[in-house]
Amino acid sequence: MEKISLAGQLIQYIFTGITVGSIYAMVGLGFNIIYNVTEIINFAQGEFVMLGGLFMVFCTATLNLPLPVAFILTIALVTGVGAMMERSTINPVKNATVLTMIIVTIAVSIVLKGMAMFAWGKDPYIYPPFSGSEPVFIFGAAVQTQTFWVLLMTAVVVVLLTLFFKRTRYGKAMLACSDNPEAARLMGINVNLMVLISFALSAAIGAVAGAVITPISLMEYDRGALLALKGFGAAVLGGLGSFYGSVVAGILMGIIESLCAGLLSSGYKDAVALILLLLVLFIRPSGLFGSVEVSKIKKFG
Amino acid sequence: MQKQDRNILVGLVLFLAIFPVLVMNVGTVGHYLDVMIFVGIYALIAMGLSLLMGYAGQISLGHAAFFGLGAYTSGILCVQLSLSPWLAMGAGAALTALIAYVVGVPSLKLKGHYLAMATLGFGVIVHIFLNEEVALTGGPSGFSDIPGLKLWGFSLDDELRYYILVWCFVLLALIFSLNVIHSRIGRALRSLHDSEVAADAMGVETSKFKITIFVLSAIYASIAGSLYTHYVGFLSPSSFDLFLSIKLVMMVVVGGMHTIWGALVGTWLLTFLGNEWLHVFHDFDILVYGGILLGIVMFLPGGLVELIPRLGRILKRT
Amino acid sequence: MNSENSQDFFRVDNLQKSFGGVRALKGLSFIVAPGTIKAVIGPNGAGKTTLFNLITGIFPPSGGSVSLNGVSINGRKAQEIARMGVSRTFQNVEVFDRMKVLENVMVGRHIQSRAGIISAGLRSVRMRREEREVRQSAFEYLEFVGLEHRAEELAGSLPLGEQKLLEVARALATDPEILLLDEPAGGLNTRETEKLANLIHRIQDRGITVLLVEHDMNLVMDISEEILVMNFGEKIAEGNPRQIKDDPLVIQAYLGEEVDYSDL
Amino acid sequence: MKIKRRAIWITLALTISLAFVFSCAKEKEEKKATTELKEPYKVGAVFSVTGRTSFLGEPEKKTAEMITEAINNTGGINGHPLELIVYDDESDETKCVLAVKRLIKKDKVPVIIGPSLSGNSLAVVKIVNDEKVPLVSCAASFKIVTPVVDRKWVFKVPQSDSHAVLTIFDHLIANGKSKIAIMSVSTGFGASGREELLRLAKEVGMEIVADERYGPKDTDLTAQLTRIRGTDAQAIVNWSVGPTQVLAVKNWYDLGMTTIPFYQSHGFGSRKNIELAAGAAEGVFCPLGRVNIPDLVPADNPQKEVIMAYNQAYQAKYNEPLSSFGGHAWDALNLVIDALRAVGPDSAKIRDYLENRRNFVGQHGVFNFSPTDHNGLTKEAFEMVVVKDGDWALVP
Repeated sequence: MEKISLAGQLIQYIFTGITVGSIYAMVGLGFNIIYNVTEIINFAQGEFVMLGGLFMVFCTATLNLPLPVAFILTIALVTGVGAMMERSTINPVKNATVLTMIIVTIAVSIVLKGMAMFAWGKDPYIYPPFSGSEPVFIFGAAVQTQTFWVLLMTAVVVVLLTLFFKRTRYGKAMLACSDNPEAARLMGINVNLMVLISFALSAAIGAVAGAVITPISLMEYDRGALLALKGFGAAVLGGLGSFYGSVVAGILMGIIESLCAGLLSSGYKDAVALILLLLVLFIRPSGLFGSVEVSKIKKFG
Repeated sequence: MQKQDRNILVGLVLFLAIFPVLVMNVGTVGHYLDVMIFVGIYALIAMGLSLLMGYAGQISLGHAAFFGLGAYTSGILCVQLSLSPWLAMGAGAALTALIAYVVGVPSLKLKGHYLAMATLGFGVIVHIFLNEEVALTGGPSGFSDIPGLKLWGFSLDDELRYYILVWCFVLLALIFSLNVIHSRIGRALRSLHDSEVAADAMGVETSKFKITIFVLSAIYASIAGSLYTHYVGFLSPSSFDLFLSIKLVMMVVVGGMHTIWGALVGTWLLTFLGNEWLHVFHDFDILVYGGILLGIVMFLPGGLVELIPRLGRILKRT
Repeated sequence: MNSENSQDFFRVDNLQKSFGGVRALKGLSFIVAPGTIKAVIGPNGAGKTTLFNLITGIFPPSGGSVSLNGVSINGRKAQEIARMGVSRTFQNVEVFDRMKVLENVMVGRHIQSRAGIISAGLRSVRMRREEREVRQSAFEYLEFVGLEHRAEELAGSLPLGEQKLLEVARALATDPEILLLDEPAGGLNTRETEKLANLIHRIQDRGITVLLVEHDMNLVMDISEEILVMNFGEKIAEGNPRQIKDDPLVIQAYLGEEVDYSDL
Repeated sequence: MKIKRRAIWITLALTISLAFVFSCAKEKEEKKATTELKEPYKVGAVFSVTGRTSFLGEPEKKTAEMITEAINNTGGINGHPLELIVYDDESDETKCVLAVKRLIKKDKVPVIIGPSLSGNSLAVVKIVNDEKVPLVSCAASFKIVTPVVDRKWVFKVPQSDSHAVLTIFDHLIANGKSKIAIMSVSTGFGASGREELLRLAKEVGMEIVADERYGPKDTDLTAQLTRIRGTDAQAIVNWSVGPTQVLAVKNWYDLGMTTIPFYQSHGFGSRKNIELAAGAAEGVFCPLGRVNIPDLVPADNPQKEVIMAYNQAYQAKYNEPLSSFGGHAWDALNLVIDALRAVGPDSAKIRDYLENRRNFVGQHGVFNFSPTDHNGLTKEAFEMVVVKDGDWALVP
């Protein structure tokens, strides 16, 4: 076959980067929703993605459900897991420091991982892409059709989230909680419920990410932690609390990684992305789009 | 040192002295001495983290990196330059301190989750470095045949001797830490927790002490790394990954991060749970481990050390 | 103490501060003569606490300057200002709750001691001597404010009045040239206030200049040599207690309220 | 709130105690099965049953347990039942060190099989040498048994990476290819393969035009492959295990790079991988031990019989396809049983026996150990196979 031109390579890298980055972005969004309401960084976020992929396997391969039904059922199931997690582990704990709550989420992620191991074993799983497995060629770059599904779903998630927070009563109430939980409580907002919704919503987004990425990248029970790390990176780089920030930062991280793997050194690609992240933090201590003032108000530890 | 601390310390030393006698001749627990060596090694790191988290109020998700830097410096200097292991340990500590300082100055300006991310990122970068610099570190396959430690011609290769050595280090670090806690530095750090404005108004140099403690904790981790290297005799990057960093933080939190004793309790419990006691559960162990952890952090947010006064009260009542 | 030129001891020049668009201080100037007691009074929101926060470096001024012994201190970090000899107490008590009373005062001795991490960790001879001295002098400051019997208790467990005294002891422990007391009598009963007046006099006797913000007019009139009256971030009067009592502007500032000194 | 709290406590306590009782019962049951007349022979095993490389340890553990059960049902070793003690090192070196020490100190086993990983094996080499307990490793790196003078008590059964690399190079040279791109995962397995690829390429005059790496949990390898597309590589050799090797094949296929032949390491030896690649693996070459391709082994091959027997027994018991890693456990445990049968449970005698064992027919080859070779295999232990119609086929 012919050698690919440099331009073709670049396009390929960017497409790959956007695809992978979209997943980081969605994980980052999940982090942000919970963080905004509770200030907790939910380290089980990666497990939601893992569960999204594996529940899809269960729905499509085991139950033989048609794709759209399986997709919706998966989201519903993972949302349930998220809600259950909040009710059983976050809600009962009162007066704990934020750090303790983070450790709680780490413990939950271990438990979820263990459960997934029992349900699905340790092998990776895959199911066919949503629409055909033949790649499309754009300027010499081969793009899997599933990539478009990933991009589409990211866009849908972002649009729906925006509508939710701008237009609905619950969304507005959640934003109020994020600004000042005490004031929100005084205004008669059920903060308890908002926390529950934030976990359910994050789980749902994680499920979408898991469901669309599995046909590209496979999925197995212990994939969650690394995805959580990247997503956390995206959330912090974008500035905690900023939804658009984490989307932009997630995609940016994906592209940097991919360009670095292609042009510099594939072994150091994660390191380069992280070094850039650290440099950004040292120069702008609240991330690219984070507000310095907000980060000062938030309590920690 | 406070009287209470001194009493606990004496109790600990007695326990450490009796422990080998108790377990060594009992077949089913004879290898507990080995586990205790690893408890000691991890306790050394956890104590530094406890100072950092409980007293300086800073989180680090990158301490496995300092552990790894100490271990690798020791290993590389001993094998490639045939340096004395003790010198290498010192060199490792010095190098780690330097790196901790360089990383600490910009990082400790960050707050909360941003600091967590920065230290986490640093840890992952070091891990990648250990993986990729094959010529220097042996890469993912690691490198082996690192010599053991010797002291005045005595080879410290049997468990009992190494147990004594490791726990001597732990006790020294413990006493050092307790002294620091009860000095003007410890007071300054504690005052910071209660009221940062007031501490500032008293002239306490907040950022200077945060960095000092960060560097101190890195040095503890580095020495732990050197002790690990010479005991296991083999190094590979997978022993120094992000998950170890997280586990170390969990040890501190599970034990109770507001006192340095919590770090010892947490390390002891998690090491024995992870390496020993959960084996009876076979494949279930990950679930049980997660469950125990969850139970402790949910119901004892102050850590296991919270139980001790409670137990005391119950005992008094009966 | 440098008293050659009393104009230069402590000087505030055209000090300004705005938060967002709100101007909390609009160019305030005054001096404090060494060894005196000066009070700052004014209705709530007049900018008194803001003034203290600017002097002690909690936030930087938007304009103007503060100087001590001719050296400018504005814009420096709070810790540096403390080292230069300015110490303070807080309106909403800021004791270190979870530390013992004595330890609280020992933190006050922080800048007067120097043990680094190594000598602290190794408990070197020098460090132990220093630690003894710190403990000793901290105890003396506790005795000075009359809290020695509480030395081993947790600061958070003290009643408010004693916490205020503790703050004074802690502030004195830094060996300040000028001590800023932010509403020291707030929440105290009459007897406690009397003791406080006595304490402030004794502080003055040690050669320490005192600048205080206070609402209790009896106390202010009783102890201060000079009074500065503020309203809406501006100085409206300055002088000795007698002058202030008769100043029409001061009375006007409190218009609508009874002109009763205890309520001023 | 109070009641809720108590409920959670109780559930937690119940779960834990139930699990405890369950596992104790399980242990007892196992014990019962092995109480026979004569004193049991103990064999220790350390596998990575859980953790990031559980795909190695799980079939190994299953295989070892299956063999133990079979031998105890047929009268044991010279009448002694075999007691297999398996510990899981969770793919973690520290845990592996502790597990091996526990086997030696607590369980007092005369011989140990495993660990599954090269890194873990290297981490315990010093211990078994000091304690003088023979260890038959199930990990591939040649470092585990080189230099033999320092590794007197250590043996290993998997083929070395160099054997696989040489088999691939032979095939490349036979097809007139001289420029290759290599890809490797940054784990012990990948790094060891990469080292051998770079070293042996020099020896046989193969030019390496790209040397790409990736992490074991990477979700996409398109960037690495695209970079290779920009070179004039005539073939790609990928060295990894786990999901990334499927990912590599899928991305290679999706990028339309099928005109550049793709070689996998011997870690690809599981049919599951072909299934996961869903058609993308067609035409992929890989060197495999014969145990992976029982049906393809010619009837006259000495290994045919043992391979067919193992294959049938494993499928019957676990109802899942065989992986080559289970074969390593088979080789290790059967070598040990062979030694126990001959010399009894004496560490030194077992070591000497193993060192001089010739013509041992195993799953991964015919072993010929010697005082200078504690692996006992050559590159003949591999067959080059190709994926054809969703299954393995011998390369003609």
